[in-house]
Amino acid sequence: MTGWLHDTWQWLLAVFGPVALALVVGLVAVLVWVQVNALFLVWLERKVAAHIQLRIGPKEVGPFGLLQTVVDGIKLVSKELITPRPANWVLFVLSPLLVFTPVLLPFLVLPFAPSLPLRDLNVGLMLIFAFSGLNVLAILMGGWASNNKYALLGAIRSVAQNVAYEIPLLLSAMSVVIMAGSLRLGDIVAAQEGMWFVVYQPVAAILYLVGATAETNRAPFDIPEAESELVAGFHTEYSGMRFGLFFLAEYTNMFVVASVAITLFFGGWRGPFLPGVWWFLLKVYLLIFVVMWVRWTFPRLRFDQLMNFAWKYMIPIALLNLLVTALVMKLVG
Amino acid sequence: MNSLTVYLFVALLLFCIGLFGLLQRRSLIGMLISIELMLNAAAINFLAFNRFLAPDPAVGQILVLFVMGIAAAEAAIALSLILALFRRLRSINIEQAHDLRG
Amino acid sequence: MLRKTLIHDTFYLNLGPQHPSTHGVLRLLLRLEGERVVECQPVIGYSHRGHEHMAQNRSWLQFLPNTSRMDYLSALLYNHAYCLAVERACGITVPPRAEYIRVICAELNRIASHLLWFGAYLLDLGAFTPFLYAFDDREDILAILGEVTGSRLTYCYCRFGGVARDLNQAFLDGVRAFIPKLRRRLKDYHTLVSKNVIFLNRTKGIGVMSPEQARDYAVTGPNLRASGVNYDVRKAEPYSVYPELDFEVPLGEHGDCYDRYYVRLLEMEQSLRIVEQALERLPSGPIRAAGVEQEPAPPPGAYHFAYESARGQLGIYLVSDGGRIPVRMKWRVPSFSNLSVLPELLAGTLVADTIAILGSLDLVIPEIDR
Amino acid sequence: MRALWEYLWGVLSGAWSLAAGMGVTLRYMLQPVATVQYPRQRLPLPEAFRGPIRLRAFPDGHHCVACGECWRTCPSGVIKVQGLKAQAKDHNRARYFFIDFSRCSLCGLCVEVCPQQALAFSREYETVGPSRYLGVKDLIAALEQEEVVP
Amino acid sequence: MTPVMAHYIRPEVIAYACFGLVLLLVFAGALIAVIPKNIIYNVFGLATSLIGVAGLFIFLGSEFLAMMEVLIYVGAIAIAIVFAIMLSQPMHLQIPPRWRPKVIFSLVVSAVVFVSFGVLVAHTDWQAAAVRGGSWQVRRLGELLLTRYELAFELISLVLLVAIIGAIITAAALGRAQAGREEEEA
Amino acid sequence: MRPGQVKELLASALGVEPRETDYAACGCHLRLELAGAQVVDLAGAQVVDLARLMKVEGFFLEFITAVDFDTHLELVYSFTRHQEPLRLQAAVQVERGGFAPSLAGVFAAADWQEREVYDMFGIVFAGHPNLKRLLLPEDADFHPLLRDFTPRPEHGGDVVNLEMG
Repeated sequence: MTGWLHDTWQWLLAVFGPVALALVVGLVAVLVWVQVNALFLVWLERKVAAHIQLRIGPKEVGPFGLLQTVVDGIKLVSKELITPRPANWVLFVLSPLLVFTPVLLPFLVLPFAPSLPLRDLNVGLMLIFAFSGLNVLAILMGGWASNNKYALLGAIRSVAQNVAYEIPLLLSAMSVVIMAGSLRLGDIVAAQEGMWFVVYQPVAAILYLVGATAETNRAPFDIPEAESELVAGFHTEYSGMRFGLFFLAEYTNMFVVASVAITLFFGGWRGPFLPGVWWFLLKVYLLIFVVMWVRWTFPRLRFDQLMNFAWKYMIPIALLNLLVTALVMKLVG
Repeated sequence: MNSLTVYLFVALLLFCIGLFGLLQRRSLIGMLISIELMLNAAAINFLAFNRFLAPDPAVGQILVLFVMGIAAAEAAIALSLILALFRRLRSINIEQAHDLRG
Repeated sequence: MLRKTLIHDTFYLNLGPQHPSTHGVLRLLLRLEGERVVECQPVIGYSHRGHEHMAQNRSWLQFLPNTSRMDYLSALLYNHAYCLAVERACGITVPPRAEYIRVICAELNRIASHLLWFGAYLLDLGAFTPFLYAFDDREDILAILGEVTGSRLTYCYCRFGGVARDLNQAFLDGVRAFIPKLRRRLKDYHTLVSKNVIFLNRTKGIGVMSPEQARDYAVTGPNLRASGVNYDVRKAEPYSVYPELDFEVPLGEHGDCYDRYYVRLLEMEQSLRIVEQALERLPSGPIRAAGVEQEPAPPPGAYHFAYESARGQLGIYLVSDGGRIPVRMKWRVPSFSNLSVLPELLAGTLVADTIAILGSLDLVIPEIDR
Repeated sequence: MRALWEYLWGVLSGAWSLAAGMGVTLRYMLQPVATVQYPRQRLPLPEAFRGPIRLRAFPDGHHCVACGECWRTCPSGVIKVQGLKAQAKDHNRARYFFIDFSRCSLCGLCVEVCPQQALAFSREYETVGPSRYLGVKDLIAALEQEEVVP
Repeated sequence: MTPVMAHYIRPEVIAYACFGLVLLLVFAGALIAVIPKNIIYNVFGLATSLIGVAGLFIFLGSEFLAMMEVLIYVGAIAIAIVFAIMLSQPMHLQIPPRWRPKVIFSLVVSAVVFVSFGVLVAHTDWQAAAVRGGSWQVRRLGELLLTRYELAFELISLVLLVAIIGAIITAAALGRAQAGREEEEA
Repeated sequence: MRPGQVKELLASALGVEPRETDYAACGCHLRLELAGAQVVDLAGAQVVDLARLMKVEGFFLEFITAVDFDTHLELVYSFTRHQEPLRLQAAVQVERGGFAPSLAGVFAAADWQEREVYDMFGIVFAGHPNLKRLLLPEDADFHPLLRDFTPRPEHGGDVVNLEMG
């Protein structure tokens, strides 16, 4: 059996060459991982929500209802794709694809384990932040193309919120960069050998988490999708797998954001006994659990309060934190 | 791919597309978009010269950074002007802006 | 030229009749300037079933099931009010045990109604979890009431001169277990919601209703008391056995959404106190007045009866000609007046606040439409 | 200075209120669930449960004498009873007792007014059907069938 | 077992393919940014083109700048433009038809510019500097920014700050003046 | 404030004589009947004056409704106070399809209440700012609470029909 597998691998390697093969294998791995992760996260979200609310949650399909999301996915795929007549067809169809693409790119640099990032770029952190911005453009596109008041309002709010919260996000990440002295994610993890950065940078960590929650449009910052005001926000008009792609992107984005938080503040793959990958995933899912816990606890902010919160509280505190970090680093050495 | 001339021609073509857009557009935002294209063409030139000719490889990058800074400032100002203009004229067509006098 | 090209930035938004946060079929026609509400025009009547017309076409007894269907969230209170009104008109004296049973059930129903409002209000504000906690508590009440009334929503439990069934042990045990449980829950609600900084920001200072405004629009119930006016029909025009029971009327200060919320939470505690006391004093005896005919008919004349429902002053105006069928039965429902003040509260607020204010008034639309 | 202090106090107290709220939800998460998994588990019906009405079964069949009191009292007018006399001296005895359950509001007034106590609430609650016309039932036929089946 | 495909899919080939793709992005994006009348398409074209430019920056060896390009241009400027469009809602207004002579004139001008500069570029013999440093690191960039180019850096920051404040004031104050005038008229 | 005081006040200010009724039996302390020929000219003004006075005295308008007595309609206004149990009901006779003065300028609550009465009984309130249908559809051409109204199929809903063998 293994001999056969090995032979096939050798043949593939010989035919396609190592570079192409690595690309294809990497891409397939990322895509599969994204799907599995989203399926698991949706299940986790439903379970967490259910237990917080004294319910059981999905339990019928598969053990502990684990396959419920798969079934839901099948349902989504089999649904009709509806394009509203007044919608702008090109952008309407493009938007879900575009929203999904940028969330895949960070997987290029995420350090799951010491040897596991596909390519440990020296500007890895910048890459992640740069492409999270693209996401916003796609949302705006989808909201505008739907030609629906609710969708457009949702999209506009989403973008205003993302732009506002990206600033404290970047600033708090920068204070870690100052401490690690590098934008390379591998270096940042390496710099946390003695102590996790969350110990030195608790304020930045909290700011990052709050900003990340806002960036992923999750409660209490889910204004763009506030169902009591805006029905479903920018994806009001989407159905079937197009909606599914938005969903997938949201959960993948959550994973990416949590991974970055783990890398920046919680020592990345570091941990005793277990191999690095396990520690990394464990920490990421723990953090995601916390984010879900937050979501199912709080009411929603009002939109102007949300912007106020970003500009009045998060950005000044992040700036101050950055300043203090720079000063201390200068004085210490 | 690895010669200066290729990049210079790419930048030139981009610049000319931008120029064409700038001249033929009537809407302010369209012109702003064209200007961004032209600025980027300049940025490509900076980096290409820096890559192939300059003594210190960091200088060109810094210039490009400055270009981006300027572009951001310009976009902010231009957009606020467009918005203000729109509030008064309900149009973003440049030809109607002469109504602003008086 | 310039003037011609000016267009006002106003547009109309239809909130409802099918909107997630109007809770029933209410349509609000909002004129907006940006995200600010300039004018609000509520459009009602989507679930008008003509209860008052039905009243003119059926006997006094036959109308009894209808009372559960106006405000289905506090059906027992309406049931109770109708029976009291007819009994007063006919001069029927209800045995004390029956009256205590009615008050216990009515107060439990009032708590259930407030709990549902609490959950739904937080759902409007984007918090999903308190909704399910509230439903968990409400479920207990429904199960308890189901033990004696046999039904969970449209009880039809009170009869002229008494109640349909006596209390059983399951009911008494259920209530005794429920009271401390809800007390603990209320504490949790205060930690989870009342002190939550996001919730405070969403509700404090929003939708302020002055006492004068409230009187002008005849607003009653918790909405009025949140503005600081001490008016509770149970105290102002005591009926049933309320004069024998010791409870307070919680008051607000500012009349904003938060006060309306808080008054209701405090009222739940007071209702618990009433239930506790009534259970203690529950006398023994018959549950139906002796010698009351199956279908009594009030003597000719006009009668009025005021009752404190979960949402405010419920008024029943009866006109009888001594016959089997009423001449006229007017239901003065509290939500009707409470909704009529909404346009005044909404003017100049943000759309997001519209939801918060609308929710804080605790409207049951079928009650308004009747 | 005062403003700064208030600002900081706002941040801290706000953060504390949020943390306290999260404590509450965490506590609830560790509590047992409150829901019942319906088709598998069922709650016991309350003693007073008001299902659709049925005729009470007595050794000699039902006791309905077709007096029509329920028919007249029913607010929704969904009951129709017809009776016959076997012999001139006998009591009237119901032959048909039709009720349209699709319009019945389960108020129970018919049970209450029945002078013979011939009516009772059933304990059925899974009464969904594909058509509203299936709601029209003859209670006497149902009673006879019931007697045959066991 | 012949290494057929491997012969064609070598790193250089992939690099060439990528370069072609990047060029396609740049020019297709630029054309979309300029030609369609629908202004929303223009912005998305601009974004596409700028992502392509970011790719060119990577080919030119500066990954940092590529990321900055995406972050600032696509993530901020393009979004700001889309925002301005949506706030000013020009979708509801009729798009004025192009004035043909103007288009032809613009085409001619840009073609002339292209040809003249093209000739210039093609016929110049570019001289590389005699001594060349080799540090492409981001750290070096930062050091230079805070030493040799400090003044310029501060100046740019100041310009940006002034621009932002100016933008806010322009948008807000003009709006308020407008609202005031409307009230007067009404 | 006691019913007697209100009675005196009304007598002195408006020259009307409310009747004291048995609160325990009919839930109302004072009842004021304005009848007959006064309706159109005199009572019209009197109701508005009454409402103004009531407002000054701290009453609120509980409800406005009408009762159809076949020969005429009786318009009922109910006022009560927050402070103590004191309810005054004023009954005004109006002919079918007749006019009554609007209180919308005095009590904001009257706006909707009058619209409902118009909707159900067809009494037109003179001076009402927005007298449109409230609960019924805007194009309804009937007044359902009048006693001679019988629902027809086009009014919606179905007719109970139990013709079964």
